[in-house]
Amino acid sequence: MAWTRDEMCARAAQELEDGFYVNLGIGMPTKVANFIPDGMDVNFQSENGMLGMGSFPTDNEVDADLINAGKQTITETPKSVYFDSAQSFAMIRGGHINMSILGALQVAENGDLANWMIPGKMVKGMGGAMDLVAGVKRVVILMDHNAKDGSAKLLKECNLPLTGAGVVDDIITELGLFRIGEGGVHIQELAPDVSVDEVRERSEATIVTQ
Amino acid sequence: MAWTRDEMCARAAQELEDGFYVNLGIGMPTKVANFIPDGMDVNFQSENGMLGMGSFPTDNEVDADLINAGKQTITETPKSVYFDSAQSFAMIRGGHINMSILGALQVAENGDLANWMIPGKMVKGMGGAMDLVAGVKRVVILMDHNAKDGSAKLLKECNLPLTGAGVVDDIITELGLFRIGEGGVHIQELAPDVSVDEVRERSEATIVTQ
Amino acid sequence: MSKKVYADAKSALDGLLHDGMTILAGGFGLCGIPEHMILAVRDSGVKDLTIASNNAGVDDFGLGLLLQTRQVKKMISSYVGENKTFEAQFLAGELELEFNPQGTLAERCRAGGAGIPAFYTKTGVGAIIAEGKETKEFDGQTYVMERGLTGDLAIIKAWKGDKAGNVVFRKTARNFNAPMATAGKVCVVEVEELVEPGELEPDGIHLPSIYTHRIFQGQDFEKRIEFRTVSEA
Amino acid sequence: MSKKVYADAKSALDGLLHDGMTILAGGFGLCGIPEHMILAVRDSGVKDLTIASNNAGVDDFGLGLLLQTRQVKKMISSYVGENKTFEAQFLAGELELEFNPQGTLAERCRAGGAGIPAFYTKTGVGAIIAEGKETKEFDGQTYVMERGLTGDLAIIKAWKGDKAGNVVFRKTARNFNAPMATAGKVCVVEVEELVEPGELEPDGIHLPSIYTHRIFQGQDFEKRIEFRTVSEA
Repeated sequence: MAWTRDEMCARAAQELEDGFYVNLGIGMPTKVANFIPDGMDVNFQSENGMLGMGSFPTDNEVDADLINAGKQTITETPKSVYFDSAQSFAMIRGGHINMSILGALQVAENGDLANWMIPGKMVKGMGGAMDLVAGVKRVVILMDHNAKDGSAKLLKECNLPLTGAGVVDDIITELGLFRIGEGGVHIQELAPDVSVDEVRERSEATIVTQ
Repeated sequence: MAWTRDEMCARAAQELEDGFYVNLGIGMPTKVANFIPDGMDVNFQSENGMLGMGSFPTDNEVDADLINAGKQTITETPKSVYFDSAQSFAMIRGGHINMSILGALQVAENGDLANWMIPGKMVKGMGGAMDLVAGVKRVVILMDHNAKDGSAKLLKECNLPLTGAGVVDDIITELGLFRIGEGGVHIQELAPDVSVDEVRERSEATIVTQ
Repeated sequence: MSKKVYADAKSALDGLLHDGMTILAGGFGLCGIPEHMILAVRDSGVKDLTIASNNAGVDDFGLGLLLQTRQVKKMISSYVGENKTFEAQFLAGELELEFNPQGTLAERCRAGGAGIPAFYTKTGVGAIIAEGKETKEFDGQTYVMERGLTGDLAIIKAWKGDKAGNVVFRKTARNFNAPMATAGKVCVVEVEELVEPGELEPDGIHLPSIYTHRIFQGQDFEKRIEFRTVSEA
Repeated sequence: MSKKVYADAKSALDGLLHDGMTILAGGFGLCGIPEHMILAVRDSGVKDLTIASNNAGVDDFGLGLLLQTRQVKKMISSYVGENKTFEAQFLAGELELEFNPQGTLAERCRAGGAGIPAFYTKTGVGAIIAEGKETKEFDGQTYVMERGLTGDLAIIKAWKGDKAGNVVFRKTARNFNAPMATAGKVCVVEVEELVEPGELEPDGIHLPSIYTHRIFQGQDFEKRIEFRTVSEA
């Protein structure tokens, strides 16, 4: 039985460690924040210029000067600190963020990542994604195992334009947790009742078992 | 009659303009601050991390956390702002400081400046001088016309190691105000009763009259 | 020092605008954008602008207003979603677009303001945005060279400023405003509150007065929210 | 988050010191130096240190103490006057010295902390410090390439810090402390006052907690003044 989206987020949250500084991408990765184990201190960075990001505000707390990188209204916490975009990406580029959890269109078995453009479609831009994958210590991809048309997203080589080359460390899909390593994509953990064969069938990348 | 040191400082102060941001070197240049014309708003930068530097403190005001680049105790003013050394030199290197007034060992007629080391003597270091002469919009040298042994300091070429190449705009000595220009050092103004011949005699550089 | 103080956006920009110029516009999304100066630029009719801004506003607010009037020739941005006018003009070939990774754009401005003509970064190595750019190896890793960016004019939004030009931002409205301010040959700041010199804490100033050439207090900021997300109380 | 909090300099540096390491030490002259950690480094006996610091202290205070005990192999500084011990050891060939222009040293630390392996600057072009370094032309001007600088450890002095690691400096004691903090693989901060998270204004923090690995409140700071210059009241 494949993991639900909540289970995927919860599994991603288990990769966090106490004291970590973490940047969560827009979409499903944002929800990982809801699954932080009790008592674990995780500090969320928002690349538009904040550490110690809080949850969404109540109606009364909404502040136009306080948004996240997805341009959503948020709140501050006792640990919050604000800074400018140059400082924000100094942190990111400089390797000070422990982990980033991001979505993906394609991941290749050598760690290449494509998550910002589809040729022929209108390109919205890479935002901070290229900086995050280049600079953050550990990049975890949280994505559906396959595209909507059923095609593989775990590939031998990406055919979409890259966000970064050799940047991915781990991939979490509904089928399990995978790690980029010697010889291909290593299965670290499978969702209940998911078989290695199913992973292989639904991937193009070389799948390595421990 | 050559200018006194006070007259030299006063003459340098006349080169300032209302609204200027100015960095004054250690020694005689520091005294230029005492000759700012009334009503003129000049903002002094101290490269250790301050704009809006005030005068020396009274005994009661002395604060170990408030010093200038010469490590002397100073005071703040209503316009004061503090910043770190990277920001301070971003200002300097980025051309945001209007003028720097500095001392010199030697100035060449092409604007080369030597003011930081004498081979064979203990070298204390360039501090911020190389950054200032490379980055500040206008570099004014305030110095004795000749060395203590009577040798020329306004030269065809510096023979001491350079602080910067082609960086000097103006030179003020007890003999007058000089500008680096086409063909050599141009006399802009002479102190009372100082002749062009005296300047030529006491300089090695090509002296150009208007 | 009050010579830096102007009455409003129009007077503060007087004499600074010309066709074909490059403008650095602070803000992230609609947060911390110089909304009064964007309107004044629109009303001035200046055209063929190159605008560096992380985003391009929405159709009817922020920089989207200058797209509607076709005053923009080129955008330098990291993300231009949320804007149909942009998409239509871009697909019709009427608008040039230079994508910069967000951190590279911020650093290019910071470098431009700090007298650094170029720097190396890992960001974008192996991606199409690095194509045609010089690369160099340091300690066994490949980096791409990016150029410092400066503009004819920086238009900046802040929370408070004093009449000497010292400026304070508020929360995440700081974003690109600080680095872009340093990279403008001229920088004009609109603030919500203009105060006397000495009223701002000298240890708490985000943008030192040296970067502020002109400043004015804007009236009736709209401060539109792009995505109002709320939780239950 | 209180896992970052230590009792004193000795415990805060426990396990971080080893012979031959590179230490980035904040401060300008004697202003804003990590005086407790300098003593703890001395007492640890660690040797063959490379220390990047704008200055080298005076004979009997600041980094001069580590020179007296001959724990320093090399200094990276912009100005080392005011220190006879330094002069004697240097002239005897017992101490290596790498001069960096002050702004280049600050920018090298800022770059090192920001993941920028190298940048270009006009500073030092034509001077002996540029000899042997790569140069490059941009827009008709020559610039020299300088490398980002990182260290095994940054030792930083601040005014206030909270237990999460957010830090505030005071007046000109900020200086090199902020950029050096970002460039240390590990950064330890000594503060005059340690407060609870939330007590510092989040818009007024100079060094975000992410850069602070360990923090402690120092007791009885001497804060020696190098040149006490006073005017009449």
